[in-house]
Amino acid sequence: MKARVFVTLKNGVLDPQGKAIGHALNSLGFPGVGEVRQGKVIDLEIAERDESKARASVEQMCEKLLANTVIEKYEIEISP
Amino acid sequence: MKARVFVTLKNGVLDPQGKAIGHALNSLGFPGVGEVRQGKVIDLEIAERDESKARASVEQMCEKLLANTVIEKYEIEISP
Amino acid sequence: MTAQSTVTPEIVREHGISEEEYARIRKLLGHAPNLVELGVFSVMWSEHCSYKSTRAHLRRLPTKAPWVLQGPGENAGVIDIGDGDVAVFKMESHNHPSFIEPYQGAATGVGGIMRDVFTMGARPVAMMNALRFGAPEHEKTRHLVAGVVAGIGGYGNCMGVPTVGGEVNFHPSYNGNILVNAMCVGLARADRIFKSAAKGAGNPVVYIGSKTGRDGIHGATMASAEFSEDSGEKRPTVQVGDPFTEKLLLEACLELMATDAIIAIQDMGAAGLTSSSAEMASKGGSGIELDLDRVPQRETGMTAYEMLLSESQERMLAVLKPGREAEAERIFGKWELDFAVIGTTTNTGRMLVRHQGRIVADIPVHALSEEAPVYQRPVIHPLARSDDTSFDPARPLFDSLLKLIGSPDLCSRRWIWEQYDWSVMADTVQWPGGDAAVVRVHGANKALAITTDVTPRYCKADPFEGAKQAVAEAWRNLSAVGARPLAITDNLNFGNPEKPEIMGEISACIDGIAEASRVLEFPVVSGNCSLYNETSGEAILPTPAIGGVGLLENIHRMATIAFRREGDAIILIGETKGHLGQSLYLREIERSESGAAPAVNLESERRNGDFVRTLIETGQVDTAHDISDGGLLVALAEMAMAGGIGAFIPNLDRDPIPFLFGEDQGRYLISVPGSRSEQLMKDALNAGLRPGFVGTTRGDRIEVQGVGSITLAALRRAHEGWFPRYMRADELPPTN
Amino acid sequence: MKSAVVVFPASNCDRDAAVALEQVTGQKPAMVWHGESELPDVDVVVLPGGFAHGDYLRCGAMAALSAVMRDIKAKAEKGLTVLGICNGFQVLTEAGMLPGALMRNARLKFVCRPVGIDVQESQSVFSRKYESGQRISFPVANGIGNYFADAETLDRLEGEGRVVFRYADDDNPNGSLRNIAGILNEKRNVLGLMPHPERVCDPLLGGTDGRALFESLFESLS
Ligand SMILES: Nc1ncnc2c1ncn2[C@@H]1O[C@H](COP(=O)(O)OP(=O)(O)O)[C@@H](O)[C@H]1O
Ligand SMILES: [Mg+2]
Repeated sequence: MKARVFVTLKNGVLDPQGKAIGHALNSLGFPGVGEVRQGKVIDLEIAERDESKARASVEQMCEKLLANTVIEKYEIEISP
Repeated sequence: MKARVFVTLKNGVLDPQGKAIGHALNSLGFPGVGEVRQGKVIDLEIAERDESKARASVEQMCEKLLANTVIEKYEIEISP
Repeated sequence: MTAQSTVTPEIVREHGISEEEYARIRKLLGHAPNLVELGVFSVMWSEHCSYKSTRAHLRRLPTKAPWVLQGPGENAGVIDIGDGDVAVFKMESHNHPSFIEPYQGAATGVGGIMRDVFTMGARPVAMMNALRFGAPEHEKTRHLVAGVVAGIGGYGNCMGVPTVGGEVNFHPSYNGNILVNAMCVGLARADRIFKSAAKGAGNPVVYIGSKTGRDGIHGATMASAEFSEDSGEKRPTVQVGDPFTEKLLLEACLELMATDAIIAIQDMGAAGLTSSSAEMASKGGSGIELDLDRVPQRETGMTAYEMLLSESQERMLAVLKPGREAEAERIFGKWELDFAVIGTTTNTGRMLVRHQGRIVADIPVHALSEEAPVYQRPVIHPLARSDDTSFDPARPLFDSLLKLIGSPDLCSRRWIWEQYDWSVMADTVQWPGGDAAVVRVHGANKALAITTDVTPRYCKADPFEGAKQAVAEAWRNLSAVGARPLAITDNLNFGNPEKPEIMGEISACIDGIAEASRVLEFPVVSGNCSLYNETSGEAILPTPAIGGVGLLENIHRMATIAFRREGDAIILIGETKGHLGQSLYLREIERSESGAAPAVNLESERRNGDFVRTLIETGQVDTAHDISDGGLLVALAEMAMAGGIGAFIPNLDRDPIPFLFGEDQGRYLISVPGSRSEQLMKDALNAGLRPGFVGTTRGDRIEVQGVGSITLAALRRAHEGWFPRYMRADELPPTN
Repeated sequence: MKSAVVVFPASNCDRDAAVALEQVTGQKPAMVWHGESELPDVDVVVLPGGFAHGDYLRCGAMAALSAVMRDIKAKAEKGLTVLGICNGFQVLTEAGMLPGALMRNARLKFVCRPVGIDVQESQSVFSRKYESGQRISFPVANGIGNYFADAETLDRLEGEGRVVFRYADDDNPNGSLRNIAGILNEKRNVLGLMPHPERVCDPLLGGTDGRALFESLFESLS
């Protein structure tokens, strides 16, 4: 199966990159751009066939490695 | 509206980070992890109310700034 | 694509092979090449690998000296620096890739030149970069500067090799062709140098490093896409650098080199597997057999053509002594790198390549190397320009000084070098900002001095004198820190060699380099050529970048540009006629790039440099600065800003503008305690020099009696201001 | 004082740290590969600067999971002295041995330059040879050195005197909250700092302000 993991900064954690992007977009003349946040997307191919088992193991991957839960949160999408 | 932009490396472009993550997951004992690719996800708040107009302008942002189209491709999701 | 697929004239043309060359290939093979063989010839006979336009001229370069252990012909040059230590260095360009994708282009350029150095058995200890960008106001320039600088830092910083210097110019002629020339200097032991000659038959050929992907396969594959298995999204040819893998590759190679398992080793640079295997076989006078099925592959369905031409980064090819494979595999396993025995050396003198059980290429090795075409292209010898250099004598001196030191070509490069880790390895004694970088030989009391120099506007006005000047300035910068100049590497960047005027520039520049390097005993030990730097017929300024390396025998006898004491006498060594031709003063203040390039008198160059160096070696002088771009007053301002001490210049008996802003060559400013100045002037006269008393160090401003003064604070504001202001453009710094 | 320096894949200040330790202690430290499951018997271990695992995913994230870190974590709980410099600091936060996290520099660029540092706390095995309030200079060389922690954590760090080094007010190179350059764990036996004391232990290299840090360790641990 395929897993897509989004790792984004928790609210309240400042995001210099997002800020810079927002700033750049405005000065490039894109009007009405509000807050911008940048995160990571990680696409994995996994052998596991069972969706819930897959989700469980990807969740472990996030807790152990993919996200730093001090500053980051994650979402997981599983697709066949 | 909200826009979510995925910026990922084009197929065939080496992804050192993805490679290293895959390697780390294997040595952490996660079985059956195949290819791993890492990309960026950028969340934007935009004033524009009209979906298609919003999409059009985010597309421009990608071409101009958010993606390096020499090596990266992008997908856009618009939500209210 | 199948090896058998027939080669049509279009395909031949798409591979950049002329009809004559194709006929020659047929003759050498005894039959028409298949597509794989054609691809191999196209890269091996390309300008980049064969030097077909320049080789005949490069022979005129002096490459020998008692201290030169390896001149041009290996991956990098090697010079003796005493005590059994050697310095290994080379400069190489990554111009086109950096224009296409500045971050990755510059990053992979750094990675490539580092491999050239550590493939010789040396640990890289210093990086330099010589950069040329288009006009600041050109819409692409800012983005290119940001990307190139971030890419150089991104790769070099991760490698843990300090980037200690370089040079940067802006000029409209580079608008469509920026130059990114990276130089790497490494240290090794004289008895542990590794070369690329694959001598002997029956030895295992091993592949080391990253897997092979479809990276950087030359444009020809694009054109012949119909031959490829997958016709998916248009295949990118941009290589992405992986400094992490390169760092592991460096450590693993040095670990393997500590054993005696290696017969020959060679990085896979341009034209990857093809050129590395062909070069090794050719230099070893042997043959080589490769089995592509054993090549570690990153992608599925790769064809023989793609594997042979791939320019995937962070790869090496080595020939081991038979039976040592396991030992090597253990080392690369520890560093988690791919390792595979992919072939063996033979005595057939042929390059034989198998894929999926079929022979896909069978080529006599000499056909790829010795038999590669060498052209005597038509040459039109350039006329040196010598038009008038009038200027307005009424312009206020200090306004001009401020403009000059705040101009793109003279302002502080801090914005750039603060993005480079210049202090890692804890041996950087002089970092960016001085005349030459100084890097201590680890654990010793001696150091290497390193510089890169060329003044393209001089080379345009007079290719011969301009190239002489580039070598002389490198020699001067090394002397100014107290180092004995030893050898150079050169990176010849020019336009289209098929144009006789350009070929004329190339030829004259090589003659200029040759003359200066002969007289100064400053031989060329390595280098690289980058031609066809043209956009819509407009060529870049001729840019023969020179990388110079010198030796400081005693690290404690060294000079910097900074004034150290109040009350020092500032003494000018070298003759000042007030040459304004091609000066930055004319360009920045009078807005005219006119006049003759300053001539270099190599005899007085040598006399002046030897005198200054001796003063430093004997501990008489610890402040010295050569006078180059911008002239005397700019040099003096730089010394004052660096030391935080001003200067007082008594009544000038000379016409101020030519005297203070002229760019006469072979000059230095030194400062010594007032009490010692008289004796020093005497010594200089006895040595046949014409020393001049310029003034005295003091205060917080530079004052010219009867003219006025300017504070160091104001000078600093102008000097440090331009780059950050220019780059504060609302543009994201590129990150990987 | 017996010392060790851990070598992760693509550590690159391991040699610099070893040289500084040897200069001060007169003894070569043991160089320990990240894959070792056990640390030799030493008084202090240094996690050096560099780009362990390429800084990929997150600086220090993969290194924090290496075999040797498990042993170091256990021994630190029993009081082993641990010094993390730059990338080593990042490893310590990722390993949960120090609070907070290091984020991309506020200006988004790698920065290498000498920085004014104020010693906040001389009451530690790492800093006793400095005066509290002393102004020194260390070079920084980082792209991800922007220290972040939530307000309570920051208050606690300050309240408990665990902020050992701060960037001089006008000289914060990376946007670190409250100018934090180096912090201690609760037990005060683990220090992480972004600047590089090991690069300023030799007058030739532009300063000797870093020596006192290694001398503090030497004095405390021998
Ligand atoms: N302009 C030059 N001056 C002197 N030597 C040169 C020059 N250009 C190339 N060489 C030498 O020719 C050889 C091949 O150059 P190059 O292909 O750039 O090396 P590599 O394949 O290792 O990158 C090298 O030994 C290099 O030093
Ligand atoms: Mg090479």
